Amino acid sequence: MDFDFTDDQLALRDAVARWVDKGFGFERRHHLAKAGGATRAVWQELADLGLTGLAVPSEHGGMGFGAVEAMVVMEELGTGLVNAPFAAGALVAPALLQAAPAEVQAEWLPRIAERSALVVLAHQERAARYRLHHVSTQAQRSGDQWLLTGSKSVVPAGDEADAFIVPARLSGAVDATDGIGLFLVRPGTAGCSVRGHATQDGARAAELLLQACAATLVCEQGFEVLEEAVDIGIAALCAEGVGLMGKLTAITVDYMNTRKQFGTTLASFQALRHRIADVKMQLELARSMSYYASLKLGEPAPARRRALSQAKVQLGQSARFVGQQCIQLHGGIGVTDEYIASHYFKRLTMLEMQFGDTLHHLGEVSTRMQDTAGVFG
Amino acid sequence: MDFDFTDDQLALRDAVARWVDKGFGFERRHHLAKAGGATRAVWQELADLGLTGLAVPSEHGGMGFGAVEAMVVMEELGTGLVNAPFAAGALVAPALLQAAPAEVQAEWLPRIAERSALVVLAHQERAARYRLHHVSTQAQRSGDQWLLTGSKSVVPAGDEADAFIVPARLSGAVDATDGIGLFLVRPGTAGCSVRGHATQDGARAAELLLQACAATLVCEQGFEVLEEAVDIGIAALCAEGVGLMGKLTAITVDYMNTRKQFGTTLASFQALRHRIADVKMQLELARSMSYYASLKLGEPAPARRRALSQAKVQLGQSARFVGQQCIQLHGGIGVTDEYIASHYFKRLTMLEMQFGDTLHHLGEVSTRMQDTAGVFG
Amino acid sequence: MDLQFTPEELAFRQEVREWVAAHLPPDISRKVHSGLRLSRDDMQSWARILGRKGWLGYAWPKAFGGPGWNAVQKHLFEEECALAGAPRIVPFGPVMVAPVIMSFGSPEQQARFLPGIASGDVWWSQGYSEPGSGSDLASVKTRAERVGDHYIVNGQKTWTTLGQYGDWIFCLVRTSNEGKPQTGISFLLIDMKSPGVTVRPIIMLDGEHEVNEVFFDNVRVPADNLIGEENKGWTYAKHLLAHERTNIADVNRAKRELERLKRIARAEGVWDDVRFRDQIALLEVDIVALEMMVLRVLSAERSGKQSLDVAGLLKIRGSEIQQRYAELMMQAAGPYALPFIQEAMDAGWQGDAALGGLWPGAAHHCAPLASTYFNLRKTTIYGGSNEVQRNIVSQTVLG
Amino acid sequence: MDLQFTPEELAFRQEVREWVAAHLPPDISRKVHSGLRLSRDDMQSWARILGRKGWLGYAWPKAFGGPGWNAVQKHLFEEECALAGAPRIVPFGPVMVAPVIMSFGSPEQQARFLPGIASGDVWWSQGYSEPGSGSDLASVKTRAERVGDHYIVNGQKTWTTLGQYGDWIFCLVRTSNEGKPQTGISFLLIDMKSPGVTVRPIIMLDGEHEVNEVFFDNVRVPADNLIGEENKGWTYAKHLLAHERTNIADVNRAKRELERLKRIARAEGVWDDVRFRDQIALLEVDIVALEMMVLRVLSAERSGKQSLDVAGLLKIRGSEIQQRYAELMMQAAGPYALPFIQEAMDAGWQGDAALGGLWPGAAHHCAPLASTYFNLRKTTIYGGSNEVQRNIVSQTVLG
Repeated sequence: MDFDFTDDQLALRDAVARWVDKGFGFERRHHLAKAGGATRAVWQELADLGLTGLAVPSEHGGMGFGAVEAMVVMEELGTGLVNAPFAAGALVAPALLQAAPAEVQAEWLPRIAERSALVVLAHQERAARYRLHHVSTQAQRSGDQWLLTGSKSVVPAGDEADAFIVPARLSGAVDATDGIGLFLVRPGTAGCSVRGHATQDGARAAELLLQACAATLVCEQGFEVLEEAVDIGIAALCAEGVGLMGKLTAITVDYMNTRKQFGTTLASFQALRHRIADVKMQLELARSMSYYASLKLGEPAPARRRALSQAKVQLGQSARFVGQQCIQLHGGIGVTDEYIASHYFKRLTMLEMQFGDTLHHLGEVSTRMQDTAGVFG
Repeated sequence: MDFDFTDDQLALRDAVARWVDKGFGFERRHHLAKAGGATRAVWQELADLGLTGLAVPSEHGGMGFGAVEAMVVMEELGTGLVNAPFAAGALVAPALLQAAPAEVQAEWLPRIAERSALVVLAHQERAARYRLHHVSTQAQRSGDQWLLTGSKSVVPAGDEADAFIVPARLSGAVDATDGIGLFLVRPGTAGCSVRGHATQDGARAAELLLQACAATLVCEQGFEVLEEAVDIGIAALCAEGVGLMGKLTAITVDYMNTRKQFGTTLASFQALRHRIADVKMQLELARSMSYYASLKLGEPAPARRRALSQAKVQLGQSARFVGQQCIQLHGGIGVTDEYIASHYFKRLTMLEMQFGDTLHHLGEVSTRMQDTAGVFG
Repeated sequence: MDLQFTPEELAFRQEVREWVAAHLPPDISRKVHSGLRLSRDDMQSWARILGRKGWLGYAWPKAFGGPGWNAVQKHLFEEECALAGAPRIVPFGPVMVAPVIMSFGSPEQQARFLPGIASGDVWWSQGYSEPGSGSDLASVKTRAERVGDHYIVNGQKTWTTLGQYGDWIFCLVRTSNEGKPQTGISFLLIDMKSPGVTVRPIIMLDGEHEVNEVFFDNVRVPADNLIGEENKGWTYAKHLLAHERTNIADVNRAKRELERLKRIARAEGVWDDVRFRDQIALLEVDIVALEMMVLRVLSAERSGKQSLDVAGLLKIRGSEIQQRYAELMMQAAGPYALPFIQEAMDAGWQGDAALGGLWPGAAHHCAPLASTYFNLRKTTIYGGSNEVQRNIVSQTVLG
Repeated sequence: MDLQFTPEELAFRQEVREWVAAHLPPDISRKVHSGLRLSRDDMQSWARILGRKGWLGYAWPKAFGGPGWNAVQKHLFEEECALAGAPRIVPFGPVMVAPVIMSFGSPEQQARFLPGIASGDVWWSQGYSEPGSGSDLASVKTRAERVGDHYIVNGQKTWTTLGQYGDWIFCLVRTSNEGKPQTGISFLLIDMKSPGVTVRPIIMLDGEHEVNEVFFDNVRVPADNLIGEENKGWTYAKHLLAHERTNIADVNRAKRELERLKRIARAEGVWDDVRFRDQIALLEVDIVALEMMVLRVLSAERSGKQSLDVAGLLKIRGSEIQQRYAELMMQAAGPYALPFIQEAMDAGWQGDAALGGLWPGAAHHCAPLASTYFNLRKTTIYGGSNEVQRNIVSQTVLG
């Protein structure tokens, strides 16, 4: 039981922090967002730092790092409000590709690690809400190839990706956990239409329409892989959220110590002081559960799923409170586009609608509750 | 649309307030509670004021007053923390007896109004929780009489009552709304055992065990009458709660303006000032919904039930917040038996567990929601 | 005590309902019901329609050409407009400056300014807030110096809502530095087309241009435009604030939006999800309780028998409820709240037809939801932040 | 980073677990698991059992006869005791006054007082709070006047937990009125059997006798009983407060009580009610998050690499969680929370056999639930109210 970071982890954190400090200030971030969302350029810079290979096994040219390193990087990317598809491309995609045949891994994993290919999960369907097993996109065998038909929504960085990993149904009812295959689809393939758009948090996403589109099989029984990859995504969101909340809190503290009202600083009003104490509480609870999320990723599925849902519930509660209160503590300036706090708030808000919202995961926690209780329960 | 009280209603309020002021101070109340709960003596005094006949039709010697007068009295009884079974005996019981044959009404209603008979509803069963239709007590015809077998819990003032109104099953499954009869049972009848006990809020209740106990039929299809009587009970709790919260808030405000800490009054700390503002908010919301509850009692069942559940949800939220915060604002003195605030808190807490708690009624509101919204929706 | 409206009140409501149904342009109400962007023309055309009927100044007394309605009638009018999907009346002219002009303006000022307000032809803006003033409105720094028969105005106002459309602006200006901050403030009407007036947009976090900074650089304002006496402006401003009524709670809009939330929940498949539905049920209780509180105030105002000092509570609760329904709508949308396609805020936007047009997933009604959530964070900040309101409420409770 | 305990830590835990299982009297753990009333004998017999093993002073260094455990070991010991249903160690002797005596007492005082504390034979009470002091502990009014080789003590302490059982009491007393309030305070040990000491019960809202007032009327206290220097007592008291550790969060008890809540929910038929169950699920998340925060503190303490100043957060959150599980247990009981039958708080109570005995509805486990809810309202008030804790936390955040 040990929550210290190793020197290597601290060095990793510093490397990301230095890049943010030097190359990713608010002006650039704001400009990227205004221009329609982050571009491949930022992803490329992260690749140049070697970060896109973080989770790629070393035999494929990556660093083969684990969950804690991913957490460290995500937290710093959150601190810097970096709107690049790092979690999608560098954490979730390699986890999915682990299930792929050797030749598919050999084709894609080195490119992710070294040549910055961007592969993203395209799983969201209109009626699915947050249920991973709700898959209506159909996969059909035609001769020696697979053809996919269906549509996927809000695919992260979808119009900048080099490939999509698409869950599609091989058999079973629309919400069966069995019969869900994973496929790799390249944009530009006949029958694959991509419509990109900006997102509320300054990134990009896309609507993906597949009409008998040729696809490469990743694996035929993909649901458990999908679940695990989404859990990795949830842990990444938790860490990013901690970075976002930590920085937003620091910004707010600075503001409270400088802004004057009625002849004195905001920081001298007890009601506001107690509010920031509550903000600190939510931040530290979220940080605790972010550790928990990452450290539980290696456990067997039932314990892992329960823990990740618990962490997402905490993230949802904390992000909501910290985001809303930090904006409120700023007053008018907090709701303007020109001020950085509102952008942290928007990203924090959008964490809620990714990989299952608080109510969804509360349901998961409730369903998976056991007689015992606690971290080791 | 008018929320003014008539002069008669104000006079009624004054009459109760004067009786509380003169005859029901904290010392007496505390003494009664310590001695095992309120006694018939208090009920008798309310009868002497003519109040027990409040809801009894004038042809039976009562005042035939309506819901607003009941609300006025209940609010004052709450203000005075009067632990007499007024709602049970003077409001709920007459509503139930309205469904009785003329001779049963003629026997009991005048005695309630004039000679202070205490008749109470005994409906709570072990496995029922708050579901009124869960009735396992059996009613069987034996010759020309009805015999009841079953047990009822936490019957208000049960060991001081002159009669019980008991829902019992004539037919159907244990949770069917059909087949629930209402019966009048007298303590002392063979097969009727009563075990009294004190309650957390300084009143009394009893466990009622019926073993082939002879009973008088009130009505054979009793569920709708039961529902309406319980709604009357809910409105009474809402009004009592407003009185309790109003007085507890006033006590807390006095304390904050006198008690000094760190060299100044509690009332000078902004964090505590904002807390009392939130207390005031909850009080006024509860008062608004208490009016709503009483004014909706005359509506058809669907609208009435929905409104009363909405009111109970508000009461639950307000009573919890006002009770907990007023105790917290007091500090140590607030959690002692010798100080009056803790007794207001205990009664406010127990409102939650009567006639359905907040989660139960939230479920009712959710089930009964319509497309429209609002007071008139 | 009676929850029912009188037959007269019901007849009044019916009259308003029918008139609104007949006169509210359907394309405008469709935008309002869908949370889409309203243009200046949308707002002003509805104002002019009301103006022609004599209802833009619906709270005005008959002496100034208003309908002379009582508190309940005003509420019913507001409710009918809100439920029908009418745009909120831009309040700066008819609701805010007009009562000040009626109470403290000269007969000449009344004759000059009120008709343009009543007709909806002249667009007014509000010049209270300044950079740095925040909740401390009396800290006015914009100076007005008397030079002959003019004031020379220098300074800056901010958070000027819809100031980009403004013809005139009423301002608190500092005419004296002596005494308490409150005593040296005057109430001045300024033609926004005057030389030296510059309006600069402030873009809000939702990307919309709703508020502005207004700069005054040696702006010459005729002394005739001063309301009442010099240095008494704070009194007039307070009078104005005191006349902000139950509408501060915006409960009628909340009712309309709750109905919309239910429609969205159905469309998104969460209406039958017990967890989500419970959130709606809780909000419904909140809205009924708020409406009852508003009705209690109306009843007290009309009868005059009991006073009910709950304006602060109405502001706090009303704003919290606005934020809550917006949050639930966004959460109902789920992943479809994430896209940010500004054009989709315009009615009739069809998007990229290649993918079937419209919003991702064809969930067109999701387009404005996140933006509205972000936008409404302002409601607990403006109009006296909820923290300031709690100060005020605690003052009435604790002394 | 690693969530797992080391093999050594796991072996340590196993050793503690087996020892506790073998030595904790079952009738005592049954009471703890059922939330029933513990007698003085229950508490002291467990203290003596621990004392014989050398574990009553489980946080003591080896130099004073303690086991010399590190932060993680102490936590594991606390956890095993809590989960097994051991009574909480009455802290005033072994946890509170002993460290002060070790740090600031003379060798003679250490030899005289520590053995009785370590064995559990001498029951200590705490004399900090006074009527009117509330959260302002430095406002000590109880006077100690030096007369020859004695102090004459006059004044009153209050909220003295379990003081009715006390043999000795450690007190903050005022020995000087000069300078700041903090500078004239001394730390004095007083034999409660001294003439002039009177203990009067304070009955709490749940009807229980848990705290007391202690009066000092010309009590003669040998000057030898002064800890350290005169007028330096505030320093020693602060030292004591600084040594209150992660146990302030009481997370191990919360875990035990959450398990009990789940048992109660099952018995009362609400375990499968989605609304009630969601409340338990939320609490479970809260408890896991609190436990993770506690573990972070332990890790930081042990490694010394990162400092983690979250004591205030642990107190706030821990107390809120205690109140919440008590509230949910009471609500699970539903109507069966209403009866108040004090005897039912005693283990083995059978009630009136005529009706099948036991609690109304034979729901015996419901007996203590409302009382526990009422009792635990104290947790956000004592030990530095949560408002004071928020002051402290905001100081670390804002400066």
